[in-house]
Amino acid sequence: MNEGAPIRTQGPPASSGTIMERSSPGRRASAFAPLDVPAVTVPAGHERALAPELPQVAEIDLVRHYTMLSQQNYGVDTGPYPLGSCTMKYNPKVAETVAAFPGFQRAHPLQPDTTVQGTLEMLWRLERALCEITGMARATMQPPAGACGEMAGLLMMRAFHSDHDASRARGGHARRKVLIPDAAHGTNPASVRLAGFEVVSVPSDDRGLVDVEALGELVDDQVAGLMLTNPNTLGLFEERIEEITGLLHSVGGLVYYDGANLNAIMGKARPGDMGFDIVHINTHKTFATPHGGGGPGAGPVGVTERLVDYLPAPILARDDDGTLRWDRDREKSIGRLHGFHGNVGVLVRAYAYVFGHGADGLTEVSELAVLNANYLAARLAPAFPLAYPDAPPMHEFVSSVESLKRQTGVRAMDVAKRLIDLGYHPSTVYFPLVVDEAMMIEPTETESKQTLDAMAEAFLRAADEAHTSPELLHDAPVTTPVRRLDEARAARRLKLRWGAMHPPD
Amino acid sequence: MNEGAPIRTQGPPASSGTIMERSSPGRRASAFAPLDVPAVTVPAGHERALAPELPQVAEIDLVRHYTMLSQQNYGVDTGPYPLGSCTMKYNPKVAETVAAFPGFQRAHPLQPDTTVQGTLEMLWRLERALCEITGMARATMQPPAGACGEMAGLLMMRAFHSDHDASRARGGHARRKVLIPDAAHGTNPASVRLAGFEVVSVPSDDRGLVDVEALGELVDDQVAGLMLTNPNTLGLFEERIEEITGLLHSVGGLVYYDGANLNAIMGKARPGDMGFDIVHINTHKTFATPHGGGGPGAGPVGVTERLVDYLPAPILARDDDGTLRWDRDREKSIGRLHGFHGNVGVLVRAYAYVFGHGADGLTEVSELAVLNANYLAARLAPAFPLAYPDAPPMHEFVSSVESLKRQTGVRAMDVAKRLIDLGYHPSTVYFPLVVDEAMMIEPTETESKQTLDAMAEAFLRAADEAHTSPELLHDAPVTTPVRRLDEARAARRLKLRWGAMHPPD
Amino acid sequence: MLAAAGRSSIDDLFAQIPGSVRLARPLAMPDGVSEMELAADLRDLARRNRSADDLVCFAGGGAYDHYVPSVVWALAGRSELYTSYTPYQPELSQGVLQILFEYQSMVCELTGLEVSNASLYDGATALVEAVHMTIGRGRSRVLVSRGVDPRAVQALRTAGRGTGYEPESFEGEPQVSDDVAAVVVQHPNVYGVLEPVRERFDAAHAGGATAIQIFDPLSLGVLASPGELGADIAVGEGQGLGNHLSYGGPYLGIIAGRMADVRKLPGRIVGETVDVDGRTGYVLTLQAREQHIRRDKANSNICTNQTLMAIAAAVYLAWLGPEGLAELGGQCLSKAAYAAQALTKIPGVSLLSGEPFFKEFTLRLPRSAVEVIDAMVERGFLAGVAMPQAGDDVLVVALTERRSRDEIDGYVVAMEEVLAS
Amino acid sequence: MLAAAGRSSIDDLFAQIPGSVRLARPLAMPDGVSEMELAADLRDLARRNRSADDLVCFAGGGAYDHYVPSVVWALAGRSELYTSYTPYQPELSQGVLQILFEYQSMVCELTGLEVSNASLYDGATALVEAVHMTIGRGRSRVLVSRGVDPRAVQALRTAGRGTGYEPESFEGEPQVSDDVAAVVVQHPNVYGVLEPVRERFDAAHAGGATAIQIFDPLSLGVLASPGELGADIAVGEGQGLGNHLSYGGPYLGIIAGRMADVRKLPGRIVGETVDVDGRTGYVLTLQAREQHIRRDKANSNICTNQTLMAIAAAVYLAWLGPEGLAELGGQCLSKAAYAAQALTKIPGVSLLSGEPFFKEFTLRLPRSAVEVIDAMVERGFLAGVAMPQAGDDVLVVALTERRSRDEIDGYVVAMEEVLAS
Ligand SMILES: Cc1ncc(COP(=O)(O)O)c(C=O)c1O
Ligand SMILES: Cc1ncc(COP(=O)(O)O)c(C=O)c1O
Repeated sequence: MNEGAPIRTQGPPASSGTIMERSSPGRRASAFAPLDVPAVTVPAGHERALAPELPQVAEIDLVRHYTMLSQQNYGVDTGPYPLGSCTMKYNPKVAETVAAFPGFQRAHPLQPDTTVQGTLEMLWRLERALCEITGMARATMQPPAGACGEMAGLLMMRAFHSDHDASRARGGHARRKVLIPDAAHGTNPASVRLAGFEVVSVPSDDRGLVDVEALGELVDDQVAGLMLTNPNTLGLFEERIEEITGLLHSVGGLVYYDGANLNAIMGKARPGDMGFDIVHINTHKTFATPHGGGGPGAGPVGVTERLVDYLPAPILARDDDGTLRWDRDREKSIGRLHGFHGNVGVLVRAYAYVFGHGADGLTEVSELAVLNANYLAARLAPAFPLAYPDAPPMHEFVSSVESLKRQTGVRAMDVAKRLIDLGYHPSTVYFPLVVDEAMMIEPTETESKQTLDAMAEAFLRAADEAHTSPELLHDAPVTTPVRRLDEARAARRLKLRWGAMHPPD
Repeated sequence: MNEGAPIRTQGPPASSGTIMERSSPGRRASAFAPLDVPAVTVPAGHERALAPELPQVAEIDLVRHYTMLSQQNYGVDTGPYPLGSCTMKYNPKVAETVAAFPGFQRAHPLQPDTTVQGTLEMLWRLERALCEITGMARATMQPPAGACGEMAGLLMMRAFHSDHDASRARGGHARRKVLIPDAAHGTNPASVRLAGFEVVSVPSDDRGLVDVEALGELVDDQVAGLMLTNPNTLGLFEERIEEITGLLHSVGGLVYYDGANLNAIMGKARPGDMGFDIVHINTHKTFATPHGGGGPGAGPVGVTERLVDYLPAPILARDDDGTLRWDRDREKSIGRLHGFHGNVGVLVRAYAYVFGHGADGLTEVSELAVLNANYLAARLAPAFPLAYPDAPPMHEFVSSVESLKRQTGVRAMDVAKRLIDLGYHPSTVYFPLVVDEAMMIEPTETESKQTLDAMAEAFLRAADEAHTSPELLHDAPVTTPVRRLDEARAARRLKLRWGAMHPPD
Repeated sequence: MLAAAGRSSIDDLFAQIPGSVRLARPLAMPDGVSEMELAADLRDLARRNRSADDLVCFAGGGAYDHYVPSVVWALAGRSELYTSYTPYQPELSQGVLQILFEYQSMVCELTGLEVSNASLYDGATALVEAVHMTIGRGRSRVLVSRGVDPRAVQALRTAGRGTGYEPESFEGEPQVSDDVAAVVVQHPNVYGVLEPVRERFDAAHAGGATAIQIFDPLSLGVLASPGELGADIAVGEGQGLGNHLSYGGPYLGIIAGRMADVRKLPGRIVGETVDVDGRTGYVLTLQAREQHIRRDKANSNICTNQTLMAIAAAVYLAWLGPEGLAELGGQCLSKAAYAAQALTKIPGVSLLSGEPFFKEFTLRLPRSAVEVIDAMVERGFLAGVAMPQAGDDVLVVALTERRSRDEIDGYVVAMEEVLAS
Repeated sequence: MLAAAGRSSIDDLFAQIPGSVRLARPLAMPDGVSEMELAADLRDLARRNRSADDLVCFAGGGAYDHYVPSVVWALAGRSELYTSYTPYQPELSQGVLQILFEYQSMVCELTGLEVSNASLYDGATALVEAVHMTIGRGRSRVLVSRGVDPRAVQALRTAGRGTGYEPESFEGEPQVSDDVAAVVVQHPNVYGVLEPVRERFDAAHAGGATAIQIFDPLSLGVLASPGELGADIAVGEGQGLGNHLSYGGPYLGIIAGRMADVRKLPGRIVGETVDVDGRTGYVLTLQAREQHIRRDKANSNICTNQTLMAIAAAVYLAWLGPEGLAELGGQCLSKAAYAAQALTKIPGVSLLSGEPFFKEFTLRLPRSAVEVIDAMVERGFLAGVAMPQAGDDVLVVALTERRSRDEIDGYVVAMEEVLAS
């Protein structure tokens, strides 16, 4: 069985230009009811001088144009998408159905709480479930993605320390450092900096785990906390996690769990039980809310009891009569992170996933996710050895193309592009940055053994071809609407909108 | 601008076998609530012996498989679809929205009339509008497609005659003949025969219109009626339509309007005013209900006052208090044609089209449909002359590839296949049967001038290539997931299901 | 554009329409409205209905509230499929063609028969087409079991007027003389009851007639298939296979039969073949049977069919899988038994239909069924379907896998109230 | 599979998790349910809401009941788009990339500015990102007009704690000293009123600060664009552009600015380029700005964004076209004027906000706004948004193109009743 790289590829030139090229003066798709009140015009001085040049097209033009473009895109619905760290699992269709229920879809964010008890109940139950899964006390649903969740967590760290720290006299700014493993995802250091902390890098040991001894050296009373995924960015479980969190706690620091890899441990182990204080969840990873071509996601953040007061406001409260309401009166809260209540439409989908799977299903998800990764890792090992073979991978693994490159000159990028021609979306490449020629592969639990086998064969074939016909890899892809694109030129000769080209600066 | 033949075409082999090839024992997408009542098993003697071999797949397998297959299909949403006689116009998306309203989508056909007043009101208004558009008195919504509408009409003819005919003594079977133009669509003669009549063919004159003189010869008191489209199957308006219907009426015959070409005359002329007694409408043509890959459609049938009693039962009646109900008590009715009320879900979409466009919009539809056809006919004429150039085409036209074939050996089918490689769905070919190497082209009103121009250029390019590089046409298509298929083999070595191949007989 | 077309005005385009038949006024209907207004209008109309969306549905009679999983229309609703037409150009239509091939395959598996077409209008018209296949060679009588849905019989009667037969109903053993073309049995029958089909079909075959079974596709995970029961032709309503109730349509007419009769089979049939390069592909085949080629010699006039519903059915059946089909059948069976038992405990309520039954059963009530149905609507239930031809007090109740014990218990309580009042 | 992976059991796969942190019990939540049950559960929850689907919506405050045409989600809902992720492999992602390029182009046209990114989380976080672009070079004060949405200011305050600023509010002329990084004006402002933006921005520029405008994209068919008004950066909430209300998200953060600042712009940016064969194609560009490359030196930590909402916005804007945008703006303007006039005729009701306004205006009521809103819900209306920071009796009312005169008249009558009772 071939999964196919199901994007439109040949025949008449795929590109027929932008929607602007379908534009024709006077054509129009939109229509409104005739104005049934006296017409009013814009007060003098406020009029727009130059009308925006939007496309002028009929509905049929829109439909053909965007349908064609959609066919030039590869999604989970077209084939396997083993992007490491991204958990590109199958997105059950029922989630789309329930999110479209008018009661959810047409609720205004500023309606009286009494009129949206259904949504509030959904959010409440979801919060309870997420807290149970992660071992936290309460959670905020506001962050629209993981990175924003990180920000929320770090600002809570900050607020917590300025409240509790013995060194409060020093303005609560004594704890300036946040520790992050060298392999961490880019959002971690970026968030740390934006939250007003300094990044201190924690080295890995040669098994790919946190070097606990080195960590010991780094930990002092200037440390606000540590951010970690577990399994870590290499897909390996930090076995000494209790020591790690203990170390931090011993100096009054907090430990943040980046939930990107939660898919590996549901029902098996909980960040709270490992000693983490703050946890974010990427619903678009673990709970299969569709990635939307880059977003939206949702990044709920759970905290242990001692941090509850600092959660972003408002949070949900249940009155004695069972009515839910937003509790806005939260003195110690870090405040608001989003214009309204977060990506509620995404959270409905997460609810569907969480309660559709339930306790048994979520546990099975993690079991299969880890099984699939281990199986695929074993199948690929002959050609693509694990970068850190000494610790067993969890739900994803990092292989290195380094030795293949030395032998054949073929790089990870070439393997990735050849996989496209063989019908697959490549894995993450060149991340984590600490591994040379890294390929980070996360098959997820929703791929069947058949699919894993077919995918493995494609990887192995590419490795073979690297020896026998490397040009197939260097020239790849050749089956796509466009071939390798000149990224340097894109950055040099910026053309970021139609009509205008900005000269190199 | 290139419209593109937007189907998946290259890269890894498109075909990955049937869904059965994704099947794996024990895999399953379905799940139900646990049985919450005592389990009962099938009574002895009624058990199934051999379980059906359905695919065993997960939801993700379903989604990938059928998504990929959908990408191997060309619809109106992918590009122009100028199939003559089929009116492949754009299907507005709002129709899908409204048809999915739960009040419509989840209504059971045998609910009490009082609980479905919304649907009945919708059907009532639609009936009134269709009667106004066609000049009829009442209409039935039961027929699920045009062919079934024809059957309804012919059975009404039959019932009418056995009621009214002076020759009733002869058992109402005296009127055995139904006249049909030689160019008529195949459903017409098939329906005639199934309704128990004999087909008598009416010749065309050299302008492509009904030979009224010859018709005069054929008309006698054995004639039950005549079936006609107007514009006729060649896309030409029967200018002598009043004479024609008059001739039939003069011998007591009835005249049936096959509504396939109604798109040409809305708001301009009405079958009822031309003397037609019975009219069917193909909502999937004129009123843009999606063709569904071959269906569903809907084929409402309107009749003049004197035929109302014969309409299929039940029909709608409005009580004095405004309540609508099904009137089942219709003695003279020909009876039931469908298990329930017809394709109501399609009729909701037709309602959306009819009332969305309204009186002004429908008239404009016909104006543009005729304009587009005339424009395209003029642009193609140099290479593809009209088969009947002496009468001006209406909303579609028939060109002949005969002369091109004589000059280059290229046939209409070759031109059609080359058009595929150039990015377009071909027109109807080899219909009507009375024209050699016919190409029947119906651009519809929803194609813009830009699109018509691009399409014209593709046709003209194909004609050019017929002279310069005919192999491009003979070998076409080459850009599709499969190339020309062996239809003879398909019919000889019947393989109509997976697993089984039946030897030639 | 007018100039290029050699015309001077829009009016000029219509000049060939004689003035005497030109419409001299605008159409007497409102002018067009925006999408926004249109959607509001239809939303209001939809809200005037009380559907199975807010009433708990125990109505059946050929249309059932089986669950439609989201994946079905997420796929059948792909616009490349639903905005295409009959695959006249197979190279551009492999999607629809292959899915129909898969549909045909699954129908064969379901029915235990050899060949299926690519859809007919609905269950009732499928019966008409099946009967039509059997008429001829001196056989023109059609014997229809009393257990057949009266609406299907009505459709048969309508069509018979054209083709020249009048369906005759039988009860018990059919008398199959040598002018009998077909013996039609519905199983489970219109009362929900399982018929002794094998015996009926033996009688049909003994008399040289064709055995036609009307079947419920959702029963075929647990009940013997038409093929196993000896049917020569099986027809059924495919609505339950992933298609919405939609007040009666668009539904799906299923027909399957023996390979020997394939040339009599109505409608489109898809076959597998190869292209010029030897690649597997699919085409419409045996088109010589059809109206567009055979014209007045064709067996059937069907052209536009219900392809999209067949696509939905294919996705649904693949969603179900063999185990799902069996589980669903078991749930229907068990829930119907539970409901029947509880309802017949209500004083005055008895089973009119005997046992065994599958997912439907028929009650005799102490009151008019129509009144009871109306009163049950007030309580939030679609109580079932009245069957006036069997008596004013007769109610047919249907249970699908979708009904929970709570809903059934609630229904029983409501029925008690209604009958007590 | 276990064997191939060299593992003996599922437990073995988790052996590296120390027993002390292993969860020794099942998760304390219900086991999984079937789709059928899940859908029923969520349907019940959804029905506990009273949404703009059954209440006539006059609520605004950053989220508006503009009409979402069917075509928008028929296209944005194509699964190849919504099941993909950030286009790291451009050859497999030309669909998303080109649509984002079109989105950026249309945002530039709308705002009259030179460059747009490919989306931020929402309007409030877009303001945070915009302000962040301006901090530095000795400038760290942020002056925020009193007309800015308090929720956006709260988001700014939260973020400022990390970055080290505290938004200061101003009324009238801002005092722009040389430590001021940004001057933020919302126009139309949170009361609906049109501000003298040009003067404010002149003051900002005179003091060397960056002028940031919060705009309403739906106003830009009739109102002067941020570019025309002198804004250096424009941010806005794009919900109204084809995105559903969805109780506040997922929405769309729009940001546009000057080409000179492109390297400070947060988030993804798509650029046009060519492939090795010279064909036009699209890629993520200027990635060196972003967190995955610049890590702790990045300007923004955004990774997952709101691409799908940007896709919907692109389709919606192309649906509107320039004429549609202007007509929509005119309708909002006219309907707001009509409603304001009618409402202020009610005794005790006056305009708190002055004129001119666009689609929103602010009333002072003779009673608590919260009570009035509750009472109006009983009558079928979402009456508007309370604004406690301006007074308990303050109500902000929003009118979109979707509200008909009948609805407005009905609202006025209901308001009269509520205030009279
Ligand atoms: C390890 C890790 N942390 C954080 C993030 C950021 O999450 P988001 O993209 O939801 O903002 C990601 C996303 O890819 C990630 O992989
Ligand atoms: C002229 C004509 N008559 C009748 C029909 C049959 O209509 P339907 O396919 O709806 O049964 C068609 C369909 O193509 C047609 O073109």
